Amino acid sequence: MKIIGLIITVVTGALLIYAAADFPAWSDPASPASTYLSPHFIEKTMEETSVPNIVTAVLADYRGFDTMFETTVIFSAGVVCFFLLRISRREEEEPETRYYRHVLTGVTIQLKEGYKMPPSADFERIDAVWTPPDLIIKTGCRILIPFVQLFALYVIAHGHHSPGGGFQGGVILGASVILLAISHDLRTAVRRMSEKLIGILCAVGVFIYAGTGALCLLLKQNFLDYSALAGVLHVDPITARSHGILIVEIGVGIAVLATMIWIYNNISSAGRYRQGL
Amino acid sequence: MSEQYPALLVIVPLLSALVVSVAGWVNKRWCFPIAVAALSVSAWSSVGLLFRVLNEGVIVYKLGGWSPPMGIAYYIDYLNGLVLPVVSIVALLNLISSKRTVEQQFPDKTGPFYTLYVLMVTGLLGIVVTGDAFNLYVLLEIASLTGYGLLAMGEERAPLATLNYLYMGTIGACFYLLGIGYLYIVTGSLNMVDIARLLPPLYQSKAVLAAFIICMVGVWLKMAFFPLHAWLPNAYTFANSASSSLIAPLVTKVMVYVMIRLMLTIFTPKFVFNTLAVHDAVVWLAVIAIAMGAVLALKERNLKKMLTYIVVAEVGYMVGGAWLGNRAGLTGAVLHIVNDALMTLCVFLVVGNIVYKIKGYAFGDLKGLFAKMPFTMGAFVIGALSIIGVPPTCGFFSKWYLILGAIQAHQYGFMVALLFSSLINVVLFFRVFEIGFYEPFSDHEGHEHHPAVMAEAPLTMLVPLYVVAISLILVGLYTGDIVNHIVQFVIPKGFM
Amino acid sequence: METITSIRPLLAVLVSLLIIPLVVVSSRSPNVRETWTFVAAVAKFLIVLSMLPAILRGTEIVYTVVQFMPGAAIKFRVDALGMLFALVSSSLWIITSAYSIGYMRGLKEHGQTRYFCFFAICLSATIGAAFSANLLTLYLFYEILSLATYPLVTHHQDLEARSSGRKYLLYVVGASIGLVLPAMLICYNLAGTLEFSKNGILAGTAASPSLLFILLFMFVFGFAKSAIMPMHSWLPAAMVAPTPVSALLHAVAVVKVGVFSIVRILTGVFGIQLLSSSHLGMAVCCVAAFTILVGSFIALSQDGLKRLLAFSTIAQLSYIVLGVALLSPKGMTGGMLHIAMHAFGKITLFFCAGAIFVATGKKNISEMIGIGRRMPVTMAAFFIASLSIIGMPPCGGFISKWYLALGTLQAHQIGFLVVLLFSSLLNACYFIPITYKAFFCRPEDAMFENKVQEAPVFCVVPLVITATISVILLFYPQPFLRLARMMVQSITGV
Amino acid sequence: MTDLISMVVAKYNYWIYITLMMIGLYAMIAKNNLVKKIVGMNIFQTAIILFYVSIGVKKGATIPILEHGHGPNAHHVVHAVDYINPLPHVLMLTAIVVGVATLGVALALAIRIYNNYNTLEEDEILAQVREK
Repeated sequence: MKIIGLIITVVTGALLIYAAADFPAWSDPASPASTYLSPHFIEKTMEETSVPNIVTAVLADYRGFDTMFETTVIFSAGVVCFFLLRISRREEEEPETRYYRHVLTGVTIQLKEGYKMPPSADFERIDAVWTPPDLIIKTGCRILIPFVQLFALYVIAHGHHSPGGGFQGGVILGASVILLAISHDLRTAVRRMSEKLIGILCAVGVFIYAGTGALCLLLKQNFLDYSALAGVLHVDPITARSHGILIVEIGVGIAVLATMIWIYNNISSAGRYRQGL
Repeated sequence: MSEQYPALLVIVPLLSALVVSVAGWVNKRWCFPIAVAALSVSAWSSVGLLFRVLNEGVIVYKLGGWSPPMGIAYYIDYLNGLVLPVVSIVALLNLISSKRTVEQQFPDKTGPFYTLYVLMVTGLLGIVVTGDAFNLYVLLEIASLTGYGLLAMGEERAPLATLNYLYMGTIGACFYLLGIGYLYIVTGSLNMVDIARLLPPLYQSKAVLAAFIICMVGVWLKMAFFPLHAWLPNAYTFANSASSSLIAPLVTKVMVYVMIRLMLTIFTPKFVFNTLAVHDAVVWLAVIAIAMGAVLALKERNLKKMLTYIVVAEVGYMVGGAWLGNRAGLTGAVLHIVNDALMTLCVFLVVGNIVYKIKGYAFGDLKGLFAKMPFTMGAFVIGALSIIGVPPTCGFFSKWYLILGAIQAHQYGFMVALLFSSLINVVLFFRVFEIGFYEPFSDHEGHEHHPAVMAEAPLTMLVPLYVVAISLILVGLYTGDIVNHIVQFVIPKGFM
Repeated sequence: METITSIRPLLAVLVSLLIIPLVVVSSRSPNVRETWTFVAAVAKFLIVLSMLPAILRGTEIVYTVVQFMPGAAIKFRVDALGMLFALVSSSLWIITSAYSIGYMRGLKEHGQTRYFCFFAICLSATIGAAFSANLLTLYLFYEILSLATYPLVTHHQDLEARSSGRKYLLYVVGASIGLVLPAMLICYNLAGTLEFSKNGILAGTAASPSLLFILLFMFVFGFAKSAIMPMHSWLPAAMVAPTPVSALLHAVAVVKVGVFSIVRILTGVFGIQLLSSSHLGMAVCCVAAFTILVGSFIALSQDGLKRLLAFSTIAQLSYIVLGVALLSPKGMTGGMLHIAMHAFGKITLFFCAGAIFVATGKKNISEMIGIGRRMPVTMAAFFIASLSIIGMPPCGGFISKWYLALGTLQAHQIGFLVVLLFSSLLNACYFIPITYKAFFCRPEDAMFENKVQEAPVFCVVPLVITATISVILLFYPQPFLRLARMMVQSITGV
Repeated sequence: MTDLISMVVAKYNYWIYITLMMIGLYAMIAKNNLVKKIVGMNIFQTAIILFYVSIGVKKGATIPILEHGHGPNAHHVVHAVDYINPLPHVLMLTAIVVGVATLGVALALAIRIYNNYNTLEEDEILAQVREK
């Protein structure tokens, strides 16, 4: 296999190197890629969409259709991970002994099979492999998480004027929740954002994007033609495009946030939603 | 409404997939009806589009209102006008048929299953309808990712087979992406029509040559063209039957469509057949693909795996036909996309029915099947005859064009390969028929028969199966119309 | 030539397909089921018959179902030869249906519904082949017939049936896909059409003689149903089928479709001009003559009655090919006429073999000594039919042999005349002893000492009818002779 | 010689991406461990991202975000030469996302495989499959 791999690699590499001879040199301003479409984007974006960040404008408007499917890719990855890994309650074997921890005192009690815990807010369910989170990490993260989230919102909202946007912001938001799961445990994170909520949020995020597009369609324009929203938003068509971009960026943010957490939850616990692989 | 068909075609299933996903959390019983409704709208739009293409010619739909090459546009011409209804109708029929199987195999995960199913169909439809080379890549990834998810839910070996598919599929898709990058670097455009307009002065460029080779290899990986087929048989065999009967008929065929699109629209036949002149070599590769597919299928003692090798051989048919470089060959290849999708669906639906009732698909499980499931096996016979290429089923007519193309191109090796594979198919299918028909053997006189208990699949599985089986014959009978009104316009003027 | 467009050819093909659902639905009440078969058979015969006057007037009936591409369509054209063949097979289906009832019920066979369904499909395909106007349609019905016969051949569903079924498929389907299909496409590529024409579609194309030679033999061997050696060995193997199947399909429908296809190829695709100028006709004659002699010799050594009949059929089929390939008007007339004459004779023989099996369970000739005492009617019919096959008066076979012999003289091929006469002698050698022993030898089997005890009436009546027809055909060979002459006249102009 | 060197230097971005890509491809084909293959796959994808992004670079240009897009100075003329090509960035955002999604699915599959066979070495798994 190694020899085959080597041969394939060398042949492919040779082909690619051979082709590179006809490429324009690096950072050549006169290359076709830089002279054919990009000048239009750079010079006309402001007029046509009123968004100074050209990448955002191209991403969410000129090529907004790509981006919608990009969000769908993320969404489908989330669904696939859930579909493949999640062990349904019916199949899941409950461990013979379960552990509950009194939150305030830290006293852990063990329940044998057949016994039940009366519902109580004072006790939390923990896993057999549970170790108490380190106090410094726990507290540090608790302090950090709100700021991380605030920054994420800024990244989403300020995508029009600076590097950022729905994907970046969504990932940071998702990371904040994943940080919680790492610094505490998975059960804590899931208590904050339940599985059902995440699953629905994923779909809702993509739905905001695609739904905005479909709304344009209902308003007698082509799909994703945000200028159709001008009538609804009471602005001129150019500004409507800018607003439309913001709306879909929010959708992207929600979808990415939820999917990141969903994938993490499923993969880190192999679908059991318990601590430890 | 009809001017929005191109958008509805893709958007309705996408939105519905999201709704299905939410419904999976709220009330599972809504998932199936929503999915069926969504795919019905798709099927309706695709048929509507086909008729619009027939009346008006090429349709351009600008997404976001941006005109190409700035924005993304959909181009619907005769080629994808023909393939779209096939994809959407095959998916719809299989969806209806899959209801019982899904409930049987993963009762808790019907929500995510239907979500992935509808998303996959969205991806496939998007691949076919799009006119933007990069958009095609994104949709290809949607179709692939959801496909991995669907295929991996199966027997014990399914995840490993799917992971291998994922490696291969990712390499394939990345090669395609790289090829598009090469085209972008020399032309600056991503729109297929625009690239084709900019390319002719660059035909001698090494970068264009490399782009073509890389794109082709990528697409061949995805369609399991021999010798890049190794991932396909296991991935399709071990998957659950509802998924394999969606993916086996459609994915390879859609990738063949992409190949033809690359050859005809982006690179143009002038480049492919005149500047490059490697088509003889590719046809010989197809010959080997067909022969190996047939021989490997002969080795299998397992119905589903045998069928997957037939899929590999059929890919060879289409690639070979497209690369023959003449009108008849290309007509055969395009026609075979339609026909092969239908006949593969037919035989895989049969396998689905068998698995649903018998819980197995090895040859040993098929004993006495003609008595147990006469209707399923009846449809199987029709599907098998079509794959063998017996008139008046549709398989005969695409084979007719392919062989005619081979004769006109003086590629007698390809002709012999087609005939050889037909003969092997006779052996393959009659071997299955024999097991279903004779075993368990009756006594010498053949009069004493244990009364076999009929255990036929439910009606929701039989009706779609028979729709497909009958369509095999109808498509065969109307081949003349399909060719005269649609396929002949696919082929560029001036093409031999 | 005048042509009429009419849907009747299509109706004639479809009528037996349409009753299949009815047969399936009424599978629980056999009498109703068999009534449907009769209805279809009679309807089919009447439809065919209704076209006869027009054909005799010299017109042709044409109907195009679908056109795929220029020159290739599913299209029917009823001409004299097709009419001749359709008349023979549709009339014999009625008789065979009656016989089937007697045979299948007499033996309490399983799967009778399946049996009648596939029988109906076979007849549709046969009529379709008879009426096809081009090679594509002919191929289509040829293939359908091959596949629809398979469940009938393997009706018993045991090991023996399976191996015979394999052999049958290998020869018949294998040859048609492997040889006929490419040959047909090469023809289409050369001529641009597949429509049979009077002068042959390959005449005037740029095909080289060696290509023509290859094509011709791809067709002759590819239509393996005609059982020309070396493609013959499926036919004896297929005798495991129930006797009515052997009778109608392996004496009339299936094998005659093979021969009929070869006749169409010779006359409609190559054309006699091309065949005689390139001496290809002679090559076919030699192959046919070889088959006639070898087939007859092998038949001499057979003990199984049905196997004997099978080898006899192999030889007789080649008479037809020989007659047509002689390319002389009389020879062609004789060949075409032999389609009808042999059909009535051979089906009687098979009916007799089946009747003996139903009544006594005997399959081998050596066990049938003295059987004439128990089954006089059957054996009398057997005698008459064997006379017809040998080609002796007072039976119809005499006429066709007479024409064939004249044909060899007309073509100045004395060698083939010798072959014909010698093979008739061989025919006599293997048929006459059977009858002789049946009537005039002392039975070895005690069972034949009893008084007359024939097979069920449904078995006996059909064989009496066909035997009678065999005799009548000598004195009144119309309309078959007239049809054959019309066909020959339209091809050769003589 | 100097030509060759100048050509090599002028196009060094391509050499880097080709090298990276081939490392990834080799790992995917030759490695035995399923997760190492996944790592190779990621290197492979990243190489392509590098390739695309390097297309967008333009000498003397800055990131494609217009300064003073709104406000008092908004109506100055924008020159295309001042900003790098935004399109490859957009495309690569998509490719990154696809890469992440593929990675997620691949890991999910690897976990399923590990649950079934208790190993991620391909030859060991195949040996187990053959035993059955």
